[in-house]
Amino acid sequence: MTAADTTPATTPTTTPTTGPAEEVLSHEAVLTGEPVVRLEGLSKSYGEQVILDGIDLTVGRGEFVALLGPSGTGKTTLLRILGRLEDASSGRATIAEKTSVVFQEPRLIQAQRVWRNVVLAAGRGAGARQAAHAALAEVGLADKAQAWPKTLSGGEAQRVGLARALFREPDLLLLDEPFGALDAFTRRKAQDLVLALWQEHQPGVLLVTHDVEESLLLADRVIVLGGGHIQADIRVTTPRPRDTTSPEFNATKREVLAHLSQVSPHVSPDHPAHRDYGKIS
Amino acid sequence: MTAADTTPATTPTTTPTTGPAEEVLSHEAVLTGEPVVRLEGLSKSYGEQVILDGIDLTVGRGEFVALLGPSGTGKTTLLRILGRLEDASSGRATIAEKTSVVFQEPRLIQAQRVWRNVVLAAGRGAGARQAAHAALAEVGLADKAQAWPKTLSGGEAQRVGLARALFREPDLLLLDEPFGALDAFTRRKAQDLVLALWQEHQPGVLLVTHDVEESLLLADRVIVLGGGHIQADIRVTTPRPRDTTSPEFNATKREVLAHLSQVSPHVSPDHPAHRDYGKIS
Amino acid sequence: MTALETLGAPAGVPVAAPTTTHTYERAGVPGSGTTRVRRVPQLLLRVLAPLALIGLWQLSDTLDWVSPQVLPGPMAILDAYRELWAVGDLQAALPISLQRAGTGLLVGGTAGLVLGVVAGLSVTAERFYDAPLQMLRTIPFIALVPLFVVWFGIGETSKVALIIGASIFPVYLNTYHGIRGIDRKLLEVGRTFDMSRWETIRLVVVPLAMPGILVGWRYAAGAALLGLVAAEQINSQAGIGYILNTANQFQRTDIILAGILVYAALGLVVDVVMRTLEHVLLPWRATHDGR
Amino acid sequence: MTALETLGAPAGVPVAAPTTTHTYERAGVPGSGTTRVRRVPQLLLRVLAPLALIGLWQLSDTLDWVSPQVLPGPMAILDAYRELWAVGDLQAALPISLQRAGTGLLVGGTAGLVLGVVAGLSVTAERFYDAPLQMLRTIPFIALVPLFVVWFGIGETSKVALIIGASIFPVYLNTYHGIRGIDRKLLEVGRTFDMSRWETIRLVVVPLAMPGILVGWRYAAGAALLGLVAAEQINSQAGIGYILNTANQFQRTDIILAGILVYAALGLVVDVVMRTLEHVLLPWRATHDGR
Amino acid sequence: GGDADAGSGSDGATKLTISYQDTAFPALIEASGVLDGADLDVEWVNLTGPAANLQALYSKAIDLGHMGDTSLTIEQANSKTDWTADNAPLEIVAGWRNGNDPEFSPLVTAVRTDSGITEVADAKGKKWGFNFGGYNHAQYLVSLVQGGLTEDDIEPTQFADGATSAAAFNAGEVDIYSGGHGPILGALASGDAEIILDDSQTAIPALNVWTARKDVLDDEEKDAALEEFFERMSGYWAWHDENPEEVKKILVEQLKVDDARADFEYEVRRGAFRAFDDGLLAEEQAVAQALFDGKAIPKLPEVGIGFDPRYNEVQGAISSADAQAAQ
Ligand SMILES: Nc1ncnc2c1ncn2[C@@H]1O[C@H](COP(=O)(O)OP(=O)(O)OP(=O)(O)O)[C@@H](O)[C@H]1O
Ligand SMILES: Nc1ncnc2c1ncn2[C@@H]1O[C@H](COP(=O)(O)OP(=O)(O)OP(=O)(O)O)[C@@H](O)[C@H]1O
Ligand SMILES: [Mg+2]
Ligand SMILES: [Mg+2]
Repeated sequence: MTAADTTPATTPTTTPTTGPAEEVLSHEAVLTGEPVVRLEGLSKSYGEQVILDGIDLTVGRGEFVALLGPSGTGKTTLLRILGRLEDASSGRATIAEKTSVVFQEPRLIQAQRVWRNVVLAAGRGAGARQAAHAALAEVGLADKAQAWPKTLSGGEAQRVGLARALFREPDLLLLDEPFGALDAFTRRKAQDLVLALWQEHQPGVLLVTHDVEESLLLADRVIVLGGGHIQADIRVTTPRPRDTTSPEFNATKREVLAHLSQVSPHVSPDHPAHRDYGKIS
Repeated sequence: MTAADTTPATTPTTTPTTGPAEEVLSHEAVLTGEPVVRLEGLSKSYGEQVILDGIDLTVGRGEFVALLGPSGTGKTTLLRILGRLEDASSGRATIAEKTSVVFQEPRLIQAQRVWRNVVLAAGRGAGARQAAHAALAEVGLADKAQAWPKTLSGGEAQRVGLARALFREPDLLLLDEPFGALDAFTRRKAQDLVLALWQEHQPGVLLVTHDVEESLLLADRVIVLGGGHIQADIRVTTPRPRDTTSPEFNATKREVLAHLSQVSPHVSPDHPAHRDYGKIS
Repeated sequence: MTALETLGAPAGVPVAAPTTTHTYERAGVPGSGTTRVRRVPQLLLRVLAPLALIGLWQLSDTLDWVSPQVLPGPMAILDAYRELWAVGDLQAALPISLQRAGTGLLVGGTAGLVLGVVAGLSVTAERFYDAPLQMLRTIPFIALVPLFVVWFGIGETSKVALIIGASIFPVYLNTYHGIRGIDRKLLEVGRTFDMSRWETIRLVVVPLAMPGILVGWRYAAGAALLGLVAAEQINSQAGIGYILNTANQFQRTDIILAGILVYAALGLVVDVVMRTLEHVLLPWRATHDGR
Repeated sequence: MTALETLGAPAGVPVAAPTTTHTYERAGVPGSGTTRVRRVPQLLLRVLAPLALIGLWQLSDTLDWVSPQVLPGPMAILDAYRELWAVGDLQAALPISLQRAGTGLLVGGTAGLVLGVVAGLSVTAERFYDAPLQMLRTIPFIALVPLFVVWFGIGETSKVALIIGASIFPVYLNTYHGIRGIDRKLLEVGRTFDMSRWETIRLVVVPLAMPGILVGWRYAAGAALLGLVAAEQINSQAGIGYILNTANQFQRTDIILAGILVYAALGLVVDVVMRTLEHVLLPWRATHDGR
Repeated sequence: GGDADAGSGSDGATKLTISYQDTAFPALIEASGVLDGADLDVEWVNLTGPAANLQALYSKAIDLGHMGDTSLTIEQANSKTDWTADNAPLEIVAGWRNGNDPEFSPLVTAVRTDSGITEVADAKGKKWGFNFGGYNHAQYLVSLVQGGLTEDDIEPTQFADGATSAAAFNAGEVDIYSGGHGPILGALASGDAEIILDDSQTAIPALNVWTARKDVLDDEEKDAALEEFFERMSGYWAWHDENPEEVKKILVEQLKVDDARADFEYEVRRGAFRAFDDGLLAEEQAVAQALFDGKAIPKLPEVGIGFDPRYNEVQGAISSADAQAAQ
């Protein structure tokens, strides 16, 4: 597979997205359990503007799916629908009840201390505070437990949001750019944490990210969203941990980038971004 | 230079940070004008916690500086002091008056439409609206001019924040992770825009980013902040556009990463993140 | 793996417990079908409570559960309206009273707004007059009618002054707190981009404090109407407060209640006006509607 | 380069105009030196205005600029206090009045809080009783003293009922709007993490609406004190409202002003209490202090 | 305020600003036509309660303020400086009331029939409602004295105004009541209440009075205007007696009273100016004494200082004795 190969449906690892969602389930052995997400013909419009246009998607329990797409393409909207925070305009959605969300912005409750933000739903028990401390330690913020959210740095706030979401054992974990504000090392630590949790409890995971390498390092499946449709649904079968320098890795990376460039509204074939995309992940 | 070479002050491209700031100016020819930032012994504490501890830093007009450092290390704090939004605890700061800031979070005025957010300080003139439209078009958001900020996606909001900052012609441009929520292509476009503006008007630029490649692609100088001190001040002299695959590029990248790993609080030498850092920028 | 143990997950079976799922279905465009079906009971709900109340009220009157001295029935109150209307009092009262209340509200509210904005933005200004205003605020204007006569005479001035006194503080208080409640980060934007003081107020401060400001005006409108009762004790031959005072003096409970219902109707008008204003002035709000 | 041209920058000289810079210097730890120097004039500012006012007032009295009927001087008012104190009225008035106002405020404020929280969170509840409450709110309780006697008798009930009526609405209104002003995104957090209704209210809704709620209580405290004037028209031999009413009847302008000053002092106490509460309850706020 | 200082009206006529506590009397005077063609302009002002009238007088907003005859006694007693004939700032210049027909006495002490009280002495331990200040208060204090009681023997129940006091009595919240007759008409008519003492029995004059500021009286022009005003006003009572239907109609329109109350108000608003003779002043002094003994006022004033009889003659004022005889 080469970078020039940019037509979505013709590559072997790309599942056609127009067929019924069951097909995906039937011929893929990677799924470890019943589906936690099944979308059928799901659409969403804001006024005249159609954001999602007949999305069919099934995510199994234990499946790790990465969602890529240009800015403003509807990734967050899709996640919000999956988190039952938004009504779809039409279509059918079957979604696991117990979900956990890391929102794109931290969304901490300013009026509660950091530790309380982590265990919001855990009631008043004495154990809550200890559990919160432990969860915060996992994201390297043990010393911020008593702080007010307003005093956190951007990356610290993001990690508190992550700790909050991971504290539950959800059936479906929705992550909206959860590592965006983290430096390379903190990010790697957070990724490890998510992977470990996923391997232990096997939730379905939907990870929105702009980092193609990250999606390929973490996910079983990389979905490219664009123009309201799923443009590509690429399976990554290399066993973890993955090597970013391997030829397969870079081939898949180029393929994903090619799909992305196709749906990027501002990119013409001779745009410099297109030419250099290998450098700017 | 190799990745193993991690002691800051011994590498030839690293300027010692303990000497007076004037030295930096005197023996560096890259600076194109008078300094727009000169910090002398600048410290900042929150209560007991010392965030910045005697920072000396001079940024010349036309100089493009990238600021790297682990999450919670004080990058935003430094930028806030440069933007005169925060008082230092002690020290001396000489800062260009006309600054422009892209904040870490978009900080749009929810009560004003997108176009008005871009030209907040431009008065009521009829030209303001047109100018705003043009600036929005540059970041690919021409059609969002009339929208309310609450309806924007994360990346869209970030681009509005960028358009707002670039709309002015500042002497000092402060960018706090301005591309964090953007996909690869949109990000590249935004980077081009900043570069073009910088080349045209020669402001001093201070760019906070977690993306080591990005910092090396854009900046003249990469500063690593950690433990309240400037841990490394690495000059990048390769002419632009830079090639991410060149050996020099990767050597510098490894050097920066080595500095970063040294100041990362959670990284022990045998931590997997350390082992793999080449893959996760 | 420690990462998980501390996150509260019991180590154990790698295959997870059965998943509970929910199916959500939706067809067609929003605004059609379902929405309309729901709107009818909502409207019903809004009028149901008042209607039931009125029914019960008339019943208690007809069945003589309570004496008309204690609570005249709705029919008696209708009669009172007819009487007021026949004499021409009601027609005369409303424009006069509304003008008084309106003038006082406008002057007092504007003063409260300006004072609130200035105190909200400047600690110096706050230090200078917040404490005196907090003291003034508590003063019972209603008890000062005779003093107002001394200070402002018996013309319109004293009436309007009383209403100004009543409506200045709600707007001040809510404006001040609305502005103090604005996230510091957003004011920093104004400073960063060298916005002028005036532009900052116009584009950032006032719009963002608008929800609080509107609550203040809402309250001030009520206070202005309330002030009428005291104000129209001073040399007035007409006005809704005058009607109430006279009815009080001559034990006309039915007229008192009729007057009160006029007040209630005005309250409803204020509510509708403020709701409309909220819609017009706050289209940008990312708030919930309390589902 | 188009990117720049459209960004409003005139294409031209690549070397830029001279840069204006500012130097900021700071030594030592915060809270020392400069801060203390500044605090003195701030305190001065706070007491200057009142003191100057009092001086002018006494002067105008001494020089007979205004007749004591119009405005008795500060010394005359001090005499009035002495008189009230000697008779024992003042000592009797405060505890009684404060108890009445306190009880009414507590009951009314709590009712307003609960109603406000429920209406803020549930459209159904809002539809059911918001409009009736908005109507009730405008009713001039002060004009209803005789009706309150008929409805609630002449004991403490009618007095406290009047004060409840006065203090319920500020809290309701501000709580309701405070809750409606909470960013929808934060309530979504509660839904996402399956927080119970009660936990959501306790941990998210009430804390975030607290700034508004406190403004409501602040206003309600004033309204409760104001209500005293009306309430203590009913069968009372003591109380600060009673003193005002009696002084009014006997043209004792000096006592009226003395009573008013007691109100003002109470207003100041309310202010201090509310400021303290704000500090205690809102340590998390990322707001500005209006520099 | 300077409304009353305007001096002359547009046509050169002297202007008088005169207050009344409701809008009915001005409307009746207008209807009677007694002021038609007068060489003076009257501006009518409506100020409720004696306090507002006194303050309006002091602030020179009005020339004549309407109140009860006891209000100035109380004002004098509360004054910081002792009033003398020279320095008294205010003078009562006209007083009037109806004849002393007990059916239409303006002032009563009444009991709830279910309270078991038939004479004042029975009121021991009962709730007694009254309002502070003015002649209602005097009625209460004198009633107590007549029953041989002191405030310690009963449960005094004080209200800030007559309307609230009456509302409490009408609602059965108090057993015995001293105050205006009109506000409790309903309870009397229904048999829930009955009168045990009227103002003639307590010897309280219960006059309506007009009070003028001293400087108005010293102003020759105003003095002349007042003289004309009162001379013309003396003709009003005859018109009142001759036109019961028109008077009642105006009362209903202005005061929104029902027919029974209008009948009562018609009667109670009849009458004539009363002369400030020794008999009256003695009664007034007795009221002051009762107030003083009841600790309602801090010192005992010489009430005569507050009465200026200069217009009695033009008013055609009659003595109390004559009024009684006329009945
Ligand atoms: N107002 C404050 N009070 C107390 N501590 C604060 C305050 N503001 C920031 N801090 C702390 O100061 C440290 C530095 O914060 P800063 O925002 O500068 O970090 P940063 O380098 O920008 O991190 P990130 O990459 O995560 O954005 C953090 O540990 C933060 O918690
Ligand atoms: N409430 C709304 N009303 C109108 N348009 C909306 C609303 N919410 C979102 N949109 C629009 O829907 C589109 C999709 O938004 P969404 O947040 O899903 O994008 P995204 O894929 O998450 O983008 P990003 O990567 O920038 O976060 C955007 O163009 C946005 O402007
Ligand atoms: Mg998004
Ligand atoms: Mg930061």
